[in-house]
Formats: sequence, C-alpha cells, structure tokens
Amino acid sequence: MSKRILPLALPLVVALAVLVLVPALLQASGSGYLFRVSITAMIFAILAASLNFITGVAGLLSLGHAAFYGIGAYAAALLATQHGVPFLLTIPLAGVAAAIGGVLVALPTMRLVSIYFAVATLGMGEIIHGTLLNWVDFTRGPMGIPAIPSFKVFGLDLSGNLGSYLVVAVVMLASLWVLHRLTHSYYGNALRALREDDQCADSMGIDVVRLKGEVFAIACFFAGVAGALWAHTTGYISPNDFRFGESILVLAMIVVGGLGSLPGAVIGAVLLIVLPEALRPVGDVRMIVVGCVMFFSILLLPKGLFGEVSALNLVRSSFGGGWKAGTARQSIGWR
Amino acid sequence: MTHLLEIRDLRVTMGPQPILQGVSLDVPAGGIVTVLGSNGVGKTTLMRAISGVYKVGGGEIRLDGTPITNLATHDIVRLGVCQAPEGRQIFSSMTVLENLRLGAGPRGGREYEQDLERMLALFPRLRERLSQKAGSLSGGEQQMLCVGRALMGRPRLLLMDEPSLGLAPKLVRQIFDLVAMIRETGTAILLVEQNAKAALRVADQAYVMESGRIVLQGPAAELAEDPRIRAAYLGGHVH
Amino acid sequence: MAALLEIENLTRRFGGLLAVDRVSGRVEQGELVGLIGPNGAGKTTLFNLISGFTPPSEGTVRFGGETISGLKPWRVARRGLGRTFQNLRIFPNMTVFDNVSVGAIGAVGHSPWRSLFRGGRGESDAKAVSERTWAALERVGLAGQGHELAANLSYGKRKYLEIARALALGPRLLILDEPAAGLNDSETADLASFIRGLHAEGMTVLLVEHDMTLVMGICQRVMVLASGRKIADGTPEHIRRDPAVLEAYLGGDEEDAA
Amino acid sequence: QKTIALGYQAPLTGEMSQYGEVFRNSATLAVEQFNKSGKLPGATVVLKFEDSKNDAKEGVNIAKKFVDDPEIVGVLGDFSSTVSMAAAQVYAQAGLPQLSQTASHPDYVKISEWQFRNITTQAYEGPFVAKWALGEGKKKIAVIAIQNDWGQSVVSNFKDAVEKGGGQVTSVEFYNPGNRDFRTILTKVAREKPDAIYLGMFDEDGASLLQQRRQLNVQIPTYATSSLYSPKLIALAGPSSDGLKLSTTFAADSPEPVVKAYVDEYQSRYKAIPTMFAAQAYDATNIMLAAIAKVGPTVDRKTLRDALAQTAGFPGVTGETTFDPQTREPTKQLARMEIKGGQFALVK
Amino acid sequence: MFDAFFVQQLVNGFSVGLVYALIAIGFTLIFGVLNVVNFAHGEVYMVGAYAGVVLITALAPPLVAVVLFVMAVGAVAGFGLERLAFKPFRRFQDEASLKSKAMREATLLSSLAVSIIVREVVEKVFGGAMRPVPFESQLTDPVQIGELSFSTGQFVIFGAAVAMFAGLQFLLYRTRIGLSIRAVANNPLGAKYVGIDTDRTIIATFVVGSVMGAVAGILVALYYGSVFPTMGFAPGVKAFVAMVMGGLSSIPGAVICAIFLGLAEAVATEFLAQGWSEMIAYGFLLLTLIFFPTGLFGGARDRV
Ligand SMILES: Nc1ncnc2c1ncn2[C@@H]1O[C@H](COP(=O)(O)OP(=O)(O)OP(=O)(O)O)[C@@H](O)[C@H]1O
Ligand SMILES: Nc1ncnc2c1ncn2[C@@H]1O[C@H](COP(=O)(O)OP(=O)(O)OP(=O)(O)O)[C@@H](O)[C@H]1O
Ligand SMILES: CC(C)C[C@H](N)C(=O)O
Ligand SMILES: [Mg+2]
Ligand SMILES: [Mg+2]
Repeated sequence: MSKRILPLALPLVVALAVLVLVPALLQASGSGYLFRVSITAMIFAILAASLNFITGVAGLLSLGHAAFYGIGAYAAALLATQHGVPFLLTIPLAGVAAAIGGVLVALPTMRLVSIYFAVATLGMGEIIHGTLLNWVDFTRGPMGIPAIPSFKVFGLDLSGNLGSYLVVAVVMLASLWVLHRLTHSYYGNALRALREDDQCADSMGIDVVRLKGEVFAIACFFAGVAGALWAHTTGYISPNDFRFGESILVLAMIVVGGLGSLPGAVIGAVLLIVLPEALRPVGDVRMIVVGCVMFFSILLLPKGLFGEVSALNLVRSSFGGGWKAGTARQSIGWR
Repeated sequence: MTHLLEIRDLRVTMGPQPILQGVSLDVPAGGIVTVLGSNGVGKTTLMRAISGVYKVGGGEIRLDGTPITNLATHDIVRLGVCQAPEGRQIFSSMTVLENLRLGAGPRGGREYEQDLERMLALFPRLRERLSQKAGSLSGGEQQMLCVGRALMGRPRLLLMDEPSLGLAPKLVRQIFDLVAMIRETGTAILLVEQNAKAALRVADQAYVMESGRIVLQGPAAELAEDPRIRAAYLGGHVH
Repeated sequence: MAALLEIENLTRRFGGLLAVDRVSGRVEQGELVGLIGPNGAGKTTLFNLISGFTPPSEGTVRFGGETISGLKPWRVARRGLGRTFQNLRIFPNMTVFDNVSVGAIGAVGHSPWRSLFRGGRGESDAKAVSERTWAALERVGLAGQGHELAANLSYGKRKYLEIARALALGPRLLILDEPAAGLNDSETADLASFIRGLHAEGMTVLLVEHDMTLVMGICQRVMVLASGRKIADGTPEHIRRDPAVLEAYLGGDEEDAA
Repeated sequence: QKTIALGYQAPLTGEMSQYGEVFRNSATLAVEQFNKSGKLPGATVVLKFEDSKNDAKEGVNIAKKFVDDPEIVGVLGDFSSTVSMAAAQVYAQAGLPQLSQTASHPDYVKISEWQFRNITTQAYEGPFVAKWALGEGKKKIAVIAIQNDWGQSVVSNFKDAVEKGGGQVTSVEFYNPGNRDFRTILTKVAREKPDAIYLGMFDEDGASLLQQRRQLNVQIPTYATSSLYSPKLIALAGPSSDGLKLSTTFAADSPEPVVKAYVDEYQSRYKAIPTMFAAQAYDATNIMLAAIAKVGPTVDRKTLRDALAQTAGFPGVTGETTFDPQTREPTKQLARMEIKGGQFALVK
Repeated sequence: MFDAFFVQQLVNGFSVGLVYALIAIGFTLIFGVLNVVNFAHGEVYMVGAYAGVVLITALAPPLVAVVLFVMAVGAVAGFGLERLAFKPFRRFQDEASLKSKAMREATLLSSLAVSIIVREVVEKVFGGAMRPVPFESQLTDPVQIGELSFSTGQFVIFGAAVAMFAGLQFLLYRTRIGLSIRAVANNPLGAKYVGIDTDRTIIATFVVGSVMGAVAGILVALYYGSVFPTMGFAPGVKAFVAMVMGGLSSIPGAVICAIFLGLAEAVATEFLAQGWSEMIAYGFLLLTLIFFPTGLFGGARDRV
C-alpha cells in the first residue's frame, strides 16, 4: 500500500501547485495582469502539449497546428454567440470540431513522410486560415467574432480573474493528464516507434495509418480545447490569432522545452509566454532578446531544456510504472 | 625498422564512457595486419580514429613517422589512408559510377580510366550496374562497391572494416583473395574481421582486442594456433 | 495439412530487373529452413514479398492456409509473422524495453482509449504487453539491460534486440535476414544454439544467411536462390553437393562450407 | 505634484512597428506640450508605452497590466482592430476608458461605453468619396480592398453609397494582408473597363499597386480612402502616384495654424513629415489630455470617461472631432486631395 | 481566340513564379546538402535587398556593381549563418543524436531563431516600414509588347533565373565541387571517407545558396521598387512549398513548381478573390503530394 503513495505524490503536488498555490499567490498579488499571463501560459501549455503529441512523440512534424487551435476557437465562439451554448459544452464540442478537422487533414496525407508531411500540414494550415479569413458569410471573415461570453454557468460567474484561472487550470490539468497517460502507456511506445521508423513499426504489427489518424484526432482535439479557452477568456477572436506564425511559436515551445517530453512542452510554453512579458522593461529590443534566448537554449541544449529521456525516467520512477530493472518488473503504463 | 602506421597508446572517449583505453599497434609497409575481437570492443572506433572521423583523446597515430593524430579525415585520405568503412557509407542516391568517381578523388583522365578498368575487372558485377543507383544494390553488391571505392583512392594503407560482412561464401573468398592481391601492389592493409579464420590466413600480423585494449598480439600464423584464440574466436562448435 | 508458409510463382520486377522470378516453395510448421544464394539473388526481396513490404508483381503467398499477398505488413505481422532486417532497424532513441514492447504492442493491439484507463481491458492489455516484452527480453538475455537506450547497445546485442522484438510479437513463423552477419565464429555458434533452442521450442524459422557453418549446421532444409530463381531445395547434405549451388554460390573448393 | 498616467499600447516591434513608432512620437510630443502648457496645474501626465507586437495575446496581457496600474486613468491604442478589440474586453470589464487612434471595426465602440475612437469610420468616408466620384461622372467603379475588418467596411459603405447615387460597383476585389503583387488583380479589374477604381488599403500596399498600375498601363482614374494620405505613398510610388484622388482628414501642408505647428514641431524632432497615422495619434492623445484637463487633477477612470464622452468640436490636426453622445462614434470633416506632380494638393 | 487579358494574367503569374523560383533555387541547394530547412533563407534574401538598396542610395553605382556587392554580402551572410546556426550541431556524432528527431527540429529552429534576430535587428536599424528604392535604379519601367505589358524587371529576373539555374546545374553535374556537394548531400560520413572536406563543402554550398538568395533579394527589390524587413517571409514560404512539390532535392523540380505556383495563383485570381487564389496554390500542393508522395521529381524512399 505504501508503494502507492509515492506514485501519487508528484501528480498531487503538481495539481496542488496549479490549483491552490499559484492562484493563492496571484490572488495575494492582486494583479490581474499576472493572472492573465498565467492563463495565456496555460492555454499555450495545452497547445504545446498537443503539438508535442504529434511532433514530439509520434514524430510527425506539423507546421499547421494553429489552424486547429483556430477551428476550436471559432467553433466555441460561434456556438456560444449564435446558439447560446454554455462553455461546459462549447469546450468539448470545439475539441470535437478540431478533431474532425484533424482527421480530415490526416487522411489525405497518410502516405507522406518527413518534410513532405510537414509541408502538407503547412498547406492545410494556410488553407484553414484562409477559409477563416475569406469565408465571410460563415466566419464573418476578418470581422472576427466579438462578444464571446466568458465562463458563466448555472448562474455561477467564473469570469473574474480567479474564476477564469481555475476553469483554465482544470481544463489544462485534465488535458495534460490525458496526454500524459497516452504518451506514457504502451500506446505511447507505439507512437514512438512510428516516430523512429514507421516502416519497421509497420512490420511489427503496428497499424501505422490508423495510428496517424488517431494521433491527429487526439492532438487536434486538445488544440481545439485550447482554442475554445482562448475564445472564452478573450471575448474577441479573429483569423489573425491563428496565423502561421502561431504554429511556429508553438513549435518553438516544444523544441525549446525538449521534443517528445511532456514536461518539456509545458516548460517551453511557459517560458515563451512569460519571457517576452518579463522582458518588457528592455523595451524595443525585447524580441531580439527572446530570439537570442531561443537561439542559445537550442544551441546549448539541442535536445531541449527537459529532454525526452530524462522525462521518461522521471515519469517512470515517480509514477506507477515501477520501472527499475532488476527490481519489480512491472509494466510501462499504469498500475 | 619504421612502420607505415604506428599507433601508440590510443585513447578515445565517446560521451561518458571511454571506448579505446590505450591501443598500440603497427602496420608495416606492404603488410597485412588484422585486428580481431568480439562485438563492441572498439574495432570500428579504432578504424574511425585512424581515419580522423572520431576525435582522439590521447596517444598518437603516425604515418611514415609523421603524426596524423586528429588531422581532418580528408587530409588523412590525401596522405594515402583510405577506408572501406563499416556500414559501407556509399552514396545511395548516386550511381555506382559516381561513387567510384568520388573514390578516385581529384585524379582524372587516363589514370582514372585505368584505375576504373582494373577495379571493374575485380568486380565484374559492378560493371553491369554502373549506371544504377547505389542504394538499390543488394547488400553484397554494396559491399563490393564500398571496397572498390576505397581502392579507387590508390591507398598506401587500406583500412578494411569487416569487408566480408554479408557476403556470400564465394565472394568472401574473393575478398580475401583480393586482400592478398592488393598487398601485391604494395598497399598495406589493416583488416578488421569477424571471420577470424580467413583473416588469420591472409594476415602477417594479428592483434586481439578486448574492451578497448590489445590483449594479444603476434604473427598471424602463431595466433591461429593459440588455444585461447581457438576457443574464443574460432570456436564454431556447431554440431 | 497445408504448410505454414506456401509461396507460389512469386515474381517481383524492379523496372527491367527480375529480382524474384517465379519462386515457389513451402515451409512446414516447426521446420527450420535456410535460404541461401549469392548477393543480389533476391533473398531479401523475397522476405519483403512475404512480409508485405513489397507487393508481388505476380504470384501468391499463403500463410497458415490463407492468402496474405497484398496485405499490409502490419496485418501480416499480426497473423504471426515476425521478421528482422538485414541492415538493423532498431529504434535508437528508445530504451531496449520500449523497442521490444513495440512487437508486443503489435500483437496485443493499440487502443488509445484502453491505454487511458486503469483496470479493465486497459489494465490487461498493459499487462499483456509487459509480460510479452519481458519474456522476449529474457529469452534473448537482454532483461538486465531493459532500461538502456538502444543506441548504446553493441552491434551483437542489437541483433538479439531485433530478434526479441520479433519474438514479442508471438510469431508462428520467424524470418531472420542474415542474423549472423558481423558476428565472429564463437558468437555465431552462440547464435546457432539460440536459434536451435527456439526451434526446439516449436518455432518455425526461415533464415537467410551467408555463414555456411551456421546454415548447414542447424537447418533441416535449405533453399537456394540465384538471380531470382530457385535453383535447389533439399537437405544440407544434398545442397552441399549440388553442382549448380557449388557453381553459383559456394565457389570452387568447398573448404569453407564445412 | 501629482502624476497621472496614460497607458499606450501599440506595436513597437514586429511587422507593424512602423505604426507604433509614429504613435509613440506623436503621443510623446503631445504630452510634453501639454505638461508645458500648464493646462493642468498640480499634476503631470506621463505616458506608459507597452509593445503589443500587433498580437492579440500580448494586447490582452497589456490591458490587464494597465488595469492593474492604479496610476493609469486612460488608455490609448491599440493599432489594429483585432488587438484593440481583444484588449477592449478587458477595459470594458474593468472600467478603464480606451481611445484608439485607428481601430475602425464597426463593432469596436459597441463593446462598451468605455471604448472611443477618433478615426473616421467608413460610414462617413465611403459616401463622401462615392459622391465625389459620381459627381465626376464615374458610374462604373471597381473596388480593391484589403481583406480585414476595415477593408470590409470600406467596401460595404462605399458600395451602398455608389448604388444609392445611381452608379454601379463592377467588381470587388479583396486581397489578403501581406500580398504585394497586384498585377493579377489589376488585370482582372481592367478587363471590366470600369470608369474608376476605388482603393481601400494602406500606404505601402497602395504604393505597390500604383507602381504596378503604371507598368501594366492601366489608365483608369483612381480614388482612395484617407489611409493613403501619407508622404510615404509618394516616396514609394513616385510618379506612378500622380492623379490619385483621395479624401483625408489630415493634410500636412494645410495652412491651418494647429496643423502647421504640429508638423513643424514633429519634423524638427523626428526628421520626418507626420503621416495620417501620426496625426491620428496626436489628436487621440490630445483629446484624452483635454478631457483630463477638464476634470482636473482629481481625475479618475470614471470621470475621465464621462469627460471623454462629452468631447465636442475638438480642434485637432485631423479636423474637428465630436463624439456622438449615443454611439460614441466620431464625426469629422473630410477634405479632398489629389496628387499632382509628386505633391498632395487640396482640391477646392 | 487570343484573350489579351488572359495572356497578361499568364505573364503576371509567370513573373510571380519567377520570384519564387529565384528564392527556391538557393533554398533547395542548401536543403539538399544538410537536409534541414534553412528558415533564415528569406532573411538572407532580405539582407541582400537592403544591402543593395543602401549601396544604391549612397553611391548609385551601375547595376552590375550592385549585384557584385550584394553577392559579396550574400556570401558573408551565408558563411556566418552556417557557422552560427548549423555548424554547432555537427558536434554531435553519437548515433542517438544523428537519428534523433529532436536534433533535426533543433537545427530547424536555430535557423528560425537567427532569422527572428536578423529581422528584428534590421527593423531596429532601418525601421519596420517599406523603403523605396531610388527611382533611377528601379526596374519598374513599363515595356509594351503588342497588347501585353511587361516591365524591365521581369526581363532581368527572367534572365537571372535562367542564369542561376543553368549555372547551378553546371556546377552540380559538371564540376568536381558539384560532385562533392552531391556526395555530402547524400551521405556526409561517406563523403569524409572519400577524402572530401565536408566542412568546406557545406560552407561552399551555403555561400553559393546564399549568394543566390541575396541576388534574388536585390533583383526583386528593384523589380518591386521597395524593401521591407518581412519581405522574405511570404515568398520564402512559397519557395519552400515549391521545393517540396518538386521533390526536395531537385532544383529543376523546384523551379518548375515555383513557376507553376505563380501561374496557379494568377489564373485562380482570374476566377476567384485573391484571398482564395492563394489557397488554390496550397490545394495544388496537397494534390501533388497525394499523387506523388515524394514530390514530382523526388526519389522513392530507401529500400528496406
Ligand atoms: N558514436 C558512438 N556513440 C556512442 N557510443 C559509441 C559510438 N561508437 C561506438 N560506441 C560504443 O563503443 C563501443 C565500441 O564500438 P565499436 O563500434 O568500435 O565496436 P566494434 O568492435 O567495431 O564492434 P562490431 O564488431 O560490432 O563492429 C560499443 O559499445 C559502442 O556502443
Ligand atoms: N527497390 C529496389 N529497386 C531496384 N532494385 C532493387 C530493389 N530492391 C532490390 N533490388 C535489386 O534486386 C536484386 C535482389 O536484391 P536482394 O536485396 O533481394 O538480394 P539479396 O539476395 O538479399 O542479396 P544479399 O545477400 O546481398 O543481401 C538486387 O540486384 C537489387 O539490386
Ligand atoms: C485604418 C486602419 C489603421 C484601421 C486598422 N487597420 C484596423 O484594423 O482597424
Ligand atoms: Mg565494428
Ligand atoms: Mg539481402
């Protein structure tokens, strides 16, 4: 029994920190600004974690992730503003919409590998962005969607700083939990095999085509969820929020953090959201500084601030995997 | 007598662990020297260090008395040390002919034509496939190409890392015959082999490596009779 | 009773090149069969045809009585065909355990839904994967190195890693492409007894190899391919004396083929 | 001496930094002049700039930051409607008056009573140019506009006005932001042989288009919105820009004393002629300052808002500005201009 | 029936395609040798354009001198870029790194980081706004041939594209350095074993590719009459797409696809709004990849 306490310790600490400690500190500081930066960071943590699932774990370099984020945001915004759907429903529905988009993208690009696949996703991303921008009748095009309601449900108003923070935090923790389970179970190993050598994985009985479809569906689902959170917390969205540059930003997050590692993705997201904010005092040169920080972190730690191997080891030693050679030979995955 | 290649106390470290921990060996001009050893003892590392692909952490490599330690690979090749490396490292998307052309280095014209003729006489199979992409050759064909490419560089010292890997018996024999023939032209050979029996037969001198060190050395014929060698490398008790 | 593997008139062209030319043959349940032939004879191509990597130009492959030609590799694998590759294809950035688990996952199946939850099918899947993996690792003697990065393994160990990965699939037929390449004589001998052990446990093995000591020493039957054609099929003793094989493959004198 | 702060959010880095740059110049100028003028005894006004990179994420962060800052009583900016409107949600909720010099999205001022702008909306400008063109006998007009919210409103307002005036819009061509090759669009438009072309775009796009128009030998008279009023346009397009007709609120060579004083001061400080965007920011800042002065040193967010809402007939460099009491939309005077011999010239 | 407007559209599209092609040539060359996307190529193009414009503004030398100067700047930029963003990653020789996706994507992002820094610095120095090229030097004069309108720049760009393309094909397939470049592109380790100085070959490739990029930059700037810090981005993405459609390492493929993209955009604009026409280009990309998963002229995957 005591063995089960330790495995629970880490997730518990993380959850407590995110749900209690950080908001308490933020509340004490009384700063809406810090709340807001935290919310943005958490939304991007979801986004980065989901891209990490595609690119870091399954090895499919995607250059169009912002498009799915956009589909989610638009789905949530349209549902909320035009049909009055409450946020408890818009968030999962936005995920579903983005997941459908993801599968539609994955299907025709199934046969593609490496950079061909990457460019196909770039093209898809641009097409989706172009559609959001030019299909004026449906998306209102460049007018965007204003007056998206914030988090309100059953008369409970969660639109304040703390309320919004908590909603986003809970959704983020749930998303990370799911992605974490998937990457660190045997399913994750199938994905890693796909990344390392898809042909070889194929001859080991891994259904590569189905796997690619699933990966896209799952990751895009969470990108869509992040989009919904963005729409609800910001209140106004327009196609500008989902440009190619945003895809690249998310990619930078997971590379800086450490491709393939979930904690890395989260660290990268927090870093690349917080750093430009923290650098405001240096004025106009702050983007140059951000570029330099990115450059040196990649140069010195090309496998990321928190690499995959160390992440796997951490997870396996602190979660239920019980993964120590010689001792209890348990499984990857979960006890 | 000075040797063509002299290696003294060579040390190589990759990442955290040391791989070569003080290897010394000599290759006389025009001689054949073989290095034996199980998997993973560092034979390939030795070959790569000689060719300057891996950085040497300590010790010295001399060619004709002049140190070549940590020279760039292309300089070492220019000095006449060519290698038929492990894993073949052929240019898979280029044609067989282009591969051979690259092996010849800056030489061109008639000299090149002659070398090519000689080469193709040794490997008639390659002649049939001159304009085929090297990557579509079968494993054995690629191995021939790899040795052929190294020979096109007219080496003084030819480093061969498991040249018989993946070859049919007939070809294995041809390769070892070839090794003998190459020696006839005055080229010295340093040969790493798993096929200890055949290697010991063609070599003059042999070294045995174990976990990054030379543990045994001597004339090949003597080693072939050494009971330790017989047990460890010529075992083959398949009933 | 139908043979475990039956190939009929299998043909594969690459452009103008006939890599495999109307080859027929069978492997019975529980047999240990060798496949030899000069370099470029088409052995690897034949393996690729059997395992679904390359679609045949003509001919059929039947496995356990069912036609499998035209199926995708993963379907063939799930029907019980495990293979290794001539030029090692391990997953270098995964641990040894994770490498082998891929074979097990291939057999057990991979469902994101099930891997998400504790208990129930998910739990039993995870358990099945880990049991198969450990069993395979133990079988090849790599259990102690499960946590190492595969890239850190020596060449010889990688060969066993590949075999373990194929074994984790729980195959009915194991096809090995030059497993002894790059091993020295005593290592080859170890490998020979390993394969013989597998065979003794009932595994059917089809083996491509250039090491005649190994092939002649352990195979019950040997097929010979040359220029895409099957030129001989019989017991090792028979093959060793076949003039066509001597000419095409073994070379003039027979010393090494002992 | 009390300090009263105004927040200014604008793109100071990134693709749109040239706009943020001139906003900062003008606003700094305006505040310094104001502090010197002694219109607000007992207090100094300071500006706090934050760089939004024209990115909505950052815009919202900045908004929160400004809201947190108790010194800040009012906010200027942001540049684009996208970012201004994302930030506006925050200002609306927190009750901090926001005055954007350029946000032209029709919904921007509808967000809450805290949003103001001093740019003319196309509801004025469209009919103004339409009347002008129709008056010169141009019945068939093609429209080329940028595909953003502002471009959308350019097209819809202009089209309505032309059709009401008995003319016809032969084709409407939107192009994606970032596009700089207009040859295909021009060729397509030329095929319709319209009497005139109406442009809704910014100076850089406009300059590229005019250059390419000359190359393609398309000689259709061209009208444009005030956004093309910029010395930059002539610098970039040179002789190709000759003959372009546009409406404007600001004319740097205007003889009006306010304008002259501003242009001279700006030029001596920043070695450049102020653009329409610079002038918009100058006026926005001054409108804000005037409202502060009206309330006095005790100004707070609420009183500033109310003072702003009462702005009427404010004499700025872009003409007189009045905020409609109901909609808070600005009303402004427009002038006609034509480029002649490489100069903007007022059309009487 | 000769529809002058339609033919004019083809001319327009062709010249847009040529701009993409000019960038794609250097891009493809660099991609080929390192197998990594050089995200900073668009910035080399931009730097070339700015360098040229600065020189023209200061001295107004003849076009040839401007091009030579820009070539020198491009060479320096290429050299610096390679040393800064690519060379450091070659220190990792162990197998896990060589085969690791993380390493691969890291190089991609190091060039991206460099490109962000370069762009921001240029923006700081020259401002974010478009700068005009002095009118005397612009290549924007109209040339009327029958019913069709051209401009001087179009002819110069066409000439430059042909020259670059032919020069590069000659370099790659007829010279020793070209053979070395192809060898390094195919197998860098193998290239070492045949005595090629891989480091120098890679630098040479970068320098040649960047010189082409920089020259493309100034020519396009003269053709459009202006420069701005983000000018490399949009055509850079199109050049990237063209390279992939063409099959990654095929320069003729990249050029053909670049021109095709330009034509597709122009013809699509004839029927749709410009905003949609850009998507037609991406649609063609997807169609191409669906039917030719390794591009039009790409080789198949290595055999098992
Ligand atoms: N680039 C490298 N990175 C990390 N480890 C390495 C590297 N090269 C070699 N090693 C390690 O060094 C040891 C010796 O390797 P080496 O390839 O030299 O052995 P070998 O004697 O040639 O074996 P084989 O007979 O299998 O070719 C092995 O354990 C190997 O894992
Ligand atoms: N994808 C391909 N494209 C073109 N030719 C091919 C392809 N695959 C195989 N070949 C050709 O088919 C022939 C048979 O090759 P295969 O690899 O099957 O030989 P092998 O018997 O396995 O030889 P080895 O013992 O050397 O491995 C060779 O000549 C090879 O060049
Ligand atoms: C006229 C422009 C400055 C308007 C601005 N582009 C906007 O988004 O509203
Ligand atoms: Mg070796
Ligand atoms: Mg083979």
